[in-house]
Amino acid sequence: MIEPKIYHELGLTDKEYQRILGILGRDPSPTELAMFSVEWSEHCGYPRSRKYLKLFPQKGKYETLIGEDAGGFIYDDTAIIFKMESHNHPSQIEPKQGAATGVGGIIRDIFTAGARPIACLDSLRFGDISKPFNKYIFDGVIDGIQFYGNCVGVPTVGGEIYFNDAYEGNCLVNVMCIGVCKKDKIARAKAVGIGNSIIYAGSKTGRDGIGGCSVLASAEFKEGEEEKRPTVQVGDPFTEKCLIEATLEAMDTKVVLGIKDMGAAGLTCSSSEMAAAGEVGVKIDLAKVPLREEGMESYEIMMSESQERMLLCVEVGKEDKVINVFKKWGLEAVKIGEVISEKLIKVFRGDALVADIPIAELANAPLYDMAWDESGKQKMESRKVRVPKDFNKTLLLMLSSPNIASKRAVYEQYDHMVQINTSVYPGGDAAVLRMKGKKWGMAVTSDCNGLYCKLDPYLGAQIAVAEAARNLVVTGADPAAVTDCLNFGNPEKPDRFYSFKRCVEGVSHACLEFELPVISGNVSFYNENWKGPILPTPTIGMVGILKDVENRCTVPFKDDGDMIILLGKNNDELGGSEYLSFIHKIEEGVPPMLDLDLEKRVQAACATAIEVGIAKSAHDLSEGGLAIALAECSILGEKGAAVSLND
Amino acid sequence: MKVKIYVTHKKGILDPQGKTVETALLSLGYKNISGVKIEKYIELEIDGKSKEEAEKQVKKMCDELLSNPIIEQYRFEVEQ
Amino acid sequence: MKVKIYVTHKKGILDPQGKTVETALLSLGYKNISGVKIEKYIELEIDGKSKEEAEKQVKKMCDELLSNPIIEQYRFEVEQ
Amino acid sequence: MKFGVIVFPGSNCDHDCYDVIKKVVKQPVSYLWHTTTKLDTFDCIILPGGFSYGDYLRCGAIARFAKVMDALKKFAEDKNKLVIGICNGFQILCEAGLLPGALQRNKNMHFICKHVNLKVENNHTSFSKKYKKGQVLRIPIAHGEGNYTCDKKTLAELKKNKQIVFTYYKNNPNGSMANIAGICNKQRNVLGMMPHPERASEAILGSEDGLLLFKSIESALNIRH
Repeated sequence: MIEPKIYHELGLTDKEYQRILGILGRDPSPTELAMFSVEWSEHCGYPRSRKYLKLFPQKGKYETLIGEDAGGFIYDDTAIIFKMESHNHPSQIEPKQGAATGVGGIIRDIFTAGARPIACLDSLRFGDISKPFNKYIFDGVIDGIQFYGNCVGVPTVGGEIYFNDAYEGNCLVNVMCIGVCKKDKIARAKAVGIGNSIIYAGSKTGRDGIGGCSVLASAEFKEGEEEKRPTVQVGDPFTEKCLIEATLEAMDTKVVLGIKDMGAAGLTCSSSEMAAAGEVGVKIDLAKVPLREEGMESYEIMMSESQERMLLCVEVGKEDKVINVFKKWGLEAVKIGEVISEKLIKVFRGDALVADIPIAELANAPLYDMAWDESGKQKMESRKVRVPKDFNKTLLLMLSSPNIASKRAVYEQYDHMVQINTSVYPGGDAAVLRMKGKKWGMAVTSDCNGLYCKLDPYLGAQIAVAEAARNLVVTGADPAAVTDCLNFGNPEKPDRFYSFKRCVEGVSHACLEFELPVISGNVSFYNENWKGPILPTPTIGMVGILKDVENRCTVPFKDDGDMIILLGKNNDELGGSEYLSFIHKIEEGVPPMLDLDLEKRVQAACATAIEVGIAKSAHDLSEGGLAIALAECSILGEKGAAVSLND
Repeated sequence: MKVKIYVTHKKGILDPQGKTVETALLSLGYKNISGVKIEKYIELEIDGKSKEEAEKQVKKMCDELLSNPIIEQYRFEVEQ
Repeated sequence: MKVKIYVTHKKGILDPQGKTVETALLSLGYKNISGVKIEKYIELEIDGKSKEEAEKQVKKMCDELLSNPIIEQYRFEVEQ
Repeated sequence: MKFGVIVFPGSNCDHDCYDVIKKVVKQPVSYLWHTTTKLDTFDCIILPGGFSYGDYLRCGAIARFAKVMDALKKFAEDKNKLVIGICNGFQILCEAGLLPGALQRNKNMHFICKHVNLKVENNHTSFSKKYKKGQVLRIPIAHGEGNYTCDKKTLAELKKNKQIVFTYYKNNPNGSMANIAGICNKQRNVLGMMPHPERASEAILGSEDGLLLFKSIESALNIRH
């Protein structure tokens, strides 16, 4: 009998443990217990959020692809694959390695689908930057992204950075990656064909991030309770770059039938989920797994989150074709098992059977219908504030707000030009990438205002989708598909789960309205600190298509005498505005009204103006409103602007 | 007083740089080497009071800035 | 045999990292420190033959790969 | 005329250089894996940017021992053959002794990726003959270790032999000695530069000033055949 203390520590509830006993008909071995705990954790099984994720639309204007890991859409003859993932808790423990491994992990999700990674974005949230510890986390995260991203040769072309006290003690590091391949070249994360080989490729296995998956995701950091520090995952971008080239080269041999990267929950998740997707079983021998440390126990090998590792299903007899490619790139590649007919995952350590679990049960995390209540609802009206005495001083002050000020000092540390596709550089609303040999291009962005989502989760989430779409439209792109990273507090607390539920509903309804499918995404719960939950942050990543990339539009004003036109209505509403929060330290009120029908017409008008060539520049109004938007267009264009406010 | 500080990886923490240099040395024909680790070595001068106080200060500087307690450990020598 | 190699900047060669760390320490209030240098410290194991031969081999490895004579110098210790 | 682009584990601008030669300069080009030893059918070899061997130990320290580097040294002895090292390629050429000096960490300790202005100091080389003397070019840099340094004697020689081909114009992004951005060997057939000309060879990327460098190579090689 395993005492509750042990399986509780691994994040399993009593009910879940009873279910395991039912499945196995006996006590689980330590390895089996570990495997259940990671597969059923929020980070892999999504037990508490799966029910709501089904609300997201999966169809849209373009033909969509929903894969096991990343999804995408098809345009012309190309599959555009993208996804967003979070590495919040590891980055709060060790910012540089946390952010670095976040970049490494999301890039693997892309090339594991057979796509060449062509761009990354990162969406970051920190506490007040003037506090030394927050600055330490901020510096570490930026260092990690540039250290890893620059070395792997995938340009970091965009993203956004917000600061709010609610993120102190629990930063958010959401990383998005986009990749492309010919539409018939997409690889699936499936094990197929009885007797085919299971090949382990990439770095050796160590004790990195043991329990990182479930223990981290199921616990939040109380003041001073920092002991929850399993060995931190360390990333090696050089090995990852070799892994990208080796994996794409191995796929050209046509004998790779299925492939999955070892991310959260490492070997457990990759082997069991590949078998589940292929509706087969799998047998692996841990004695064959290349190890970096001595004396590793079987459960440690199965749970290890060492970086830069892939699992492949290869035609039996053709293993050497694949193994030689990895050897050419200086990487480990060894057969560790094979596909079996019984729908079980059998894990051996030499001759000893250390785990024997039905695949369907393991991959089928329990589903919870979490309680929610409206106790966290914010009151509607906000305190009135005086009209500023000196508008000029106020504008300069607003431009100095960390949430508005230029982020050039950050993105100039990222190589945002490698692969020579970047045609609109960071600093605008969205980056634009040309496709070599094609007329069309792509625009990419990520966005979310957490304060709006705190004040009204449903409206705030809709605004996140609308603003991301606007960011693309102002570059001349037509929004095509969405990924997301849903960062919320502890789901077991009803008021936090309410904001998750309402945000998911908001994102779904907005996506339906804009005909945008949600083709992939990620959930990160338990984002809390000693004061309470972070701001509800459903980060939206969006990709759009420019039919002709030469028609791309940018933010800076161009020529003297050009007319400045404001599209849409400028209402008298300051709820949740940067002005209230930065100047008056007030975070109250109703977020700005969003009329989705008007929004669509405004975006259509802007898109047409750009397409027919009337518009020389375009910029969307967000934090700081009209004043800041005008200032940005002028500063970037090194021009002035004369504007009258009486309509 | 001259201070020498050695900041090294904690046991079990991956050292990608050490691994890559080891492979390079092996491929250059140095077959009898192993366990290559690339670490940091910090030298600085401290003036004032006593050796004990200098040692207390160096420890504080290491904990505060010179080493990352999560992935690194340190030792140091203070020479009169 | 355990080998410890110290690869340091040649005299007169700028050490930007050392300068940055020095400024950081001063700003943290450690006013009595100076001459901060951040250098490389390489550890490795050599097996076989004698200490002399090991030393000869280490010297060759340093000249060939582990240090760049234009900007760096090195010293090492071989422990039995 | 044939171009070769060397691929080390960790190179990440190899595809970019290959694409510019093939599609913009429109000349034959092929990748050269770092174990290649036969280079005689090639006329110009490019060592691309990137993080060969992860830039571990020192940038280019390990790549310099790749098998192809011995062949490259012989290749470079023939003054009719051209070698150009871009960013990491420049670091590898210095580590290999094909060019003098070394590239140290940027003065501000950060990786820097942005367009900078370069000045053409010497337009009498196979790499710069299409530029006017003193012409100012807008070409991007992307590096963490571009701070060129060498001893006084070497610097004096570089100046005497007009081996300084490009310098940073007006502001120096990384603290490089004498604002050096690109130098060649005495024989003027090996060039190393930190800025990326392949990232400024098409209007859609914001500048075409880098294309004239590849055009210079093309015209120099044309004359020799």
